[in-house]
Amino acid sequence: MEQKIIYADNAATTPVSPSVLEKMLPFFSQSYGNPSSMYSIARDNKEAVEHARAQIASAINADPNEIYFTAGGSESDNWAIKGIAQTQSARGKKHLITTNFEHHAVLHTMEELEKAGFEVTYLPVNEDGLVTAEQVAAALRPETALVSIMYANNEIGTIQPIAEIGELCRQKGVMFHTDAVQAVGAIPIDVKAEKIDLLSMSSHKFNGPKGVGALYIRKGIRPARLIHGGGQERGQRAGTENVPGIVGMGQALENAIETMESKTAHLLEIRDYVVEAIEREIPRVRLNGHRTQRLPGNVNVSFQACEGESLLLFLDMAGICASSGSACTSGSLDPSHVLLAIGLPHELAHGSIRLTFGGQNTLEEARHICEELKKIVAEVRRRSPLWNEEKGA
Amino acid sequence: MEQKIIYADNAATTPVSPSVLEKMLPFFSQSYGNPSSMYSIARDNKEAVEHARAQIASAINADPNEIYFTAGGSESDNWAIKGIAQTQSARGKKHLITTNFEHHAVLHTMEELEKAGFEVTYLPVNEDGLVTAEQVAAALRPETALVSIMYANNEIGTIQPIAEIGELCRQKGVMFHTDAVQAVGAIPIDVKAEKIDLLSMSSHKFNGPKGVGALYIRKGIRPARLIHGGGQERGQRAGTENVPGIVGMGQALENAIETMESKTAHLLEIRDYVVEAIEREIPRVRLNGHRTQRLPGNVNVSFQACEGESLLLFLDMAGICASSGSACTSGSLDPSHVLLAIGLPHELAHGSIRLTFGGQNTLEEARHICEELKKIVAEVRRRSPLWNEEKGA
Amino acid sequence: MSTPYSPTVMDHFSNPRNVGELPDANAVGEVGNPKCGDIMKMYLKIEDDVISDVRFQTFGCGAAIATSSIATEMIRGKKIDEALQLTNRAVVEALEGLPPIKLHCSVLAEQAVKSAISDYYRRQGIDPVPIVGALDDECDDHCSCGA
Amino acid sequence: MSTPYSPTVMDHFSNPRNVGELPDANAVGEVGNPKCGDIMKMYLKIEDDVISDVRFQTFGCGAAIATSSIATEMIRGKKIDEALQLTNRAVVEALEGLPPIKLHCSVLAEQAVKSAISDYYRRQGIDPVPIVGALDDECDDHCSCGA
Ligand SMILES: Cc1ncc(COP(=O)(O)O)c(C=O)c1O
Ligand SMILES: Cc1ncc(COP(=O)(O)O)c(C=O)c1O
Repeated sequence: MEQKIIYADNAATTPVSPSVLEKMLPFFSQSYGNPSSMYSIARDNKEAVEHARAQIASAINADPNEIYFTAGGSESDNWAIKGIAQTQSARGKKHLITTNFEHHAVLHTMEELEKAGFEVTYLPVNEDGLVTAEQVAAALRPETALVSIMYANNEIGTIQPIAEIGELCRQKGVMFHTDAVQAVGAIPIDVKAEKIDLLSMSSHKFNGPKGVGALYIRKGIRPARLIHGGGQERGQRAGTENVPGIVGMGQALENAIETMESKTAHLLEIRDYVVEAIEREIPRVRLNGHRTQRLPGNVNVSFQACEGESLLLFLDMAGICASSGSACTSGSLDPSHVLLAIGLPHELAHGSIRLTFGGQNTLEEARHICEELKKIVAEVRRRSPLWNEEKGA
Repeated sequence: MEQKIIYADNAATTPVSPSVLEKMLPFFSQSYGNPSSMYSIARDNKEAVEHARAQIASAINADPNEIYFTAGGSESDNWAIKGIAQTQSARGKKHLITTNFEHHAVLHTMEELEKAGFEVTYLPVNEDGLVTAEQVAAALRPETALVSIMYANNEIGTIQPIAEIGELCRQKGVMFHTDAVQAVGAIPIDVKAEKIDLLSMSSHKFNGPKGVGALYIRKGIRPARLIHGGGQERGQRAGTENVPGIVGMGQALENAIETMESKTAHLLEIRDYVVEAIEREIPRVRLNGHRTQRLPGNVNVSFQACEGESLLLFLDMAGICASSGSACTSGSLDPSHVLLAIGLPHELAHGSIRLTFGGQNTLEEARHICEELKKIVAEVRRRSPLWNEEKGA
Repeated sequence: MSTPYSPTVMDHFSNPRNVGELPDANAVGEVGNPKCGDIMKMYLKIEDDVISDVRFQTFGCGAAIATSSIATEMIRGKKIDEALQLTNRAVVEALEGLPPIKLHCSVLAEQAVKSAISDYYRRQGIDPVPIVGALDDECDDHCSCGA
Repeated sequence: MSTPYSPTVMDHFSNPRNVGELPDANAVGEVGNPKCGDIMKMYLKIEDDVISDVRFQTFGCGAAIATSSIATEMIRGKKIDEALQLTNRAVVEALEGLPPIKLHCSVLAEQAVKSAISDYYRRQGIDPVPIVGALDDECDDHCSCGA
């Protein structure tokens, strides 16, 4: 296929930028020493890891010794939630608060804790995909161990009022974790100002390598360990350090912070163009998630009477990479729990498309996507028994 | 420093071979799609991951769907042990058997489970660093949930009678896990013949990249998950797949298996030369671990009246990378628990050096190390108040 | 989930045969439901016990479209009793395989044909159950493409 | 653990000053124990209340060697009461810093000097405690270099 590929699935993963890969390369076959070792060649690696820690800390206004490297967003979420649950339950606190549209790394962890005897409040989000600090306040109990609310949603991109929730939790003396996997590197974050206690991130979402992430843990907080063993990460997370991965993550995040302003402007232009074009050119569509309080690169639309996998297959044939909330692509029995959480009927949840743009995308590509999408939706609807009824109605 | 470096710490970590890195490279910035995605460009990644899974399975005579990727040996150990402990304790089985000289990824996990109400039997190893199947048999109880015994020790390289222990456990219907992080890629392993139920490995120990490992889980066994979330790894280990890491691990292990025979011969030549030279040239030394039932590349010696960090610093100045069981280099309050477990007095445990060779080492390098070591030990002893007494005695 | 569809599946997905409504159909069946993400509607024109024309409309994934399409090809021009012999296995074979988690789409195609033929008998006041068998309207067991 | 020793530490480790025994020492002190992995033995020759000669032997890590070495330099030629002013902090400063987990080695050096001077008084039948202070023979608290 000599067709040009348009990658519009940056919320799923992103390419490693060449400048990041370049920084990583020496650490595979040349500077390969175990950072925990004595000799000089390992010392360089130790320094490289500490440099990356500082880069990441400075990106969210944390101190370097508040950053712990992990294998990705899922591990960070699991560690934060299970770790705090374990230490707090020793004090009799066995209640957790989250939302009903978190990533599965949070939701399935919560479900696991329910089996272990914790009680979990799943706050409903409104039809725009937002929760409020008031909802959190109303759910708090004396025995609440942790509030875990995602910074920005991975499907519909809505950004939660994190600073307000952080303020509330700090006032009430309750731990506050946020899954910021989609937000870090995309929008400004300040863990101090926003009073965040724990924050998860994942390198491959901001043009860093896959398989590496980090957990920010505010000084003085000590969740129980998830991975026991060697003394790495100041004894809190065992395992020989993934030096090239860590170096890549640090550099990628530094790059993301440096270019955030111009990239945001670029993404907003693309996003607003796409939303406007789809709503103008294609009948019976619905934008999912809040219209403005969302990540700059995120578009999520449902097309009545269309099924998502069919749309994706046609997009793929046209060289366009996107994703869908259809059950066919979720690997589960149901369509996206996020789209159901904002009140979409099953049919519309099955018929959603997520386009997530990155720095490498152009307005030209966005135009091409919209043109293709118009034809594709028409073809899928031509085949759909639901579109008959739709027309008849 | 324009000095040539001799790297003799291959048990700590190994360089990524250039051929392995070459296989990984396309998956950073070109073939970067999330393997769980719909579109064609992600499909290549999915296939690359499955190819690596098959490479790893074939290396230990497992089926590909018995291999689960993780972030390394520590995660694999934690998952295997906590996961089986959790599922078995639901059936009232709360007793675990291990040895007193496992890697900390196993030992500290066991200690954590003790806090959670499990009872753990730590089998003592003999002065050669070996346990027997009879010891395991004597420790088994009706409520034994898991036996976890390492395949080869990371400090002294001794190889346990895994097939006998596997046979015993299978007969008695008890789960058997082995931490094979040091053995995989170094000596032949056959999980079917040796009746292993779970086996941990780590890519960076056999010239693959850091931050990726695997857990072999025999078909039909289902340890509780350690990392909950997305449906990756057939729902058993969440997190976006570290595609380049996984590809590198698969290729590295395939290479290791292909070259194992010739590499073993090479390493045995080096090892036997080094042991012989040290014992001949340096007085009052002790070889730690069984003389022959040990990994081909492992030498571990204690030098009376010497402290290990001093030895390492001098070796480093001579461009030689090694490690030691001294507390100064273990990051803990005590010297190597492995050396204490085989009955070494503290002083000798502090005065140990581990030299672990890899395919890239030459006999010439081994000769150079022995010459340097002779001078270094003499200098360190000259400074030591214990050497006086030693001489006097 | 990657989509390792066979070329035949992709051919039927890209160029589905017999798509659309059939205004003079005398047998119409519909199976699946929007909750599951799969709805197949099958329109037959039956003359002298022979399926002389056929159309389908499907809301669903690539496999659902392809199984519907090939099923229409496999029953067109066939006698009713021949069409009733159509099994989901035959559909899968004709498509040169389906990913395991998509197998239920082939079941849906078989059911859509049977549902349409049942409708044909029902319109004539004949109880279809002894001829066609009972149809599982619900797709609880294999709801959606997910595994 | 990497070893970010300062150049001064590495200098004293590589070329330690005053290593060895001192046959005509009239004050010998030893602190630490083999269990901890650090033993410092300090030999002084004291004449007219002045430390005219000094040697050390140390079983221990790089920091232990370096702190012993520099301590001997810092007390050589000094009066006893000046030598008793030697603090572990001064040792660390003279070495241009030590990694935090190695700070106890400087304490050990200070203690080794005091232990030798105590021995000097003891040999003369003088109770050293009022002059030198009580010495902590055990290193339980800061045993070994590890943190
Ligand atoms: C025997 C053994 N088990 C487990 C581990 C842990 O592996 P990793 O550091 O890759 O997590 C190691 C190496 O550090 C090891 O040698
Ligand atoms: C919001 C959110 N949380 C957690 C994760 C999990 O991150 P990873 O796949 O790197 O483990 C993801 C992405 O997959 C995500 O979008």
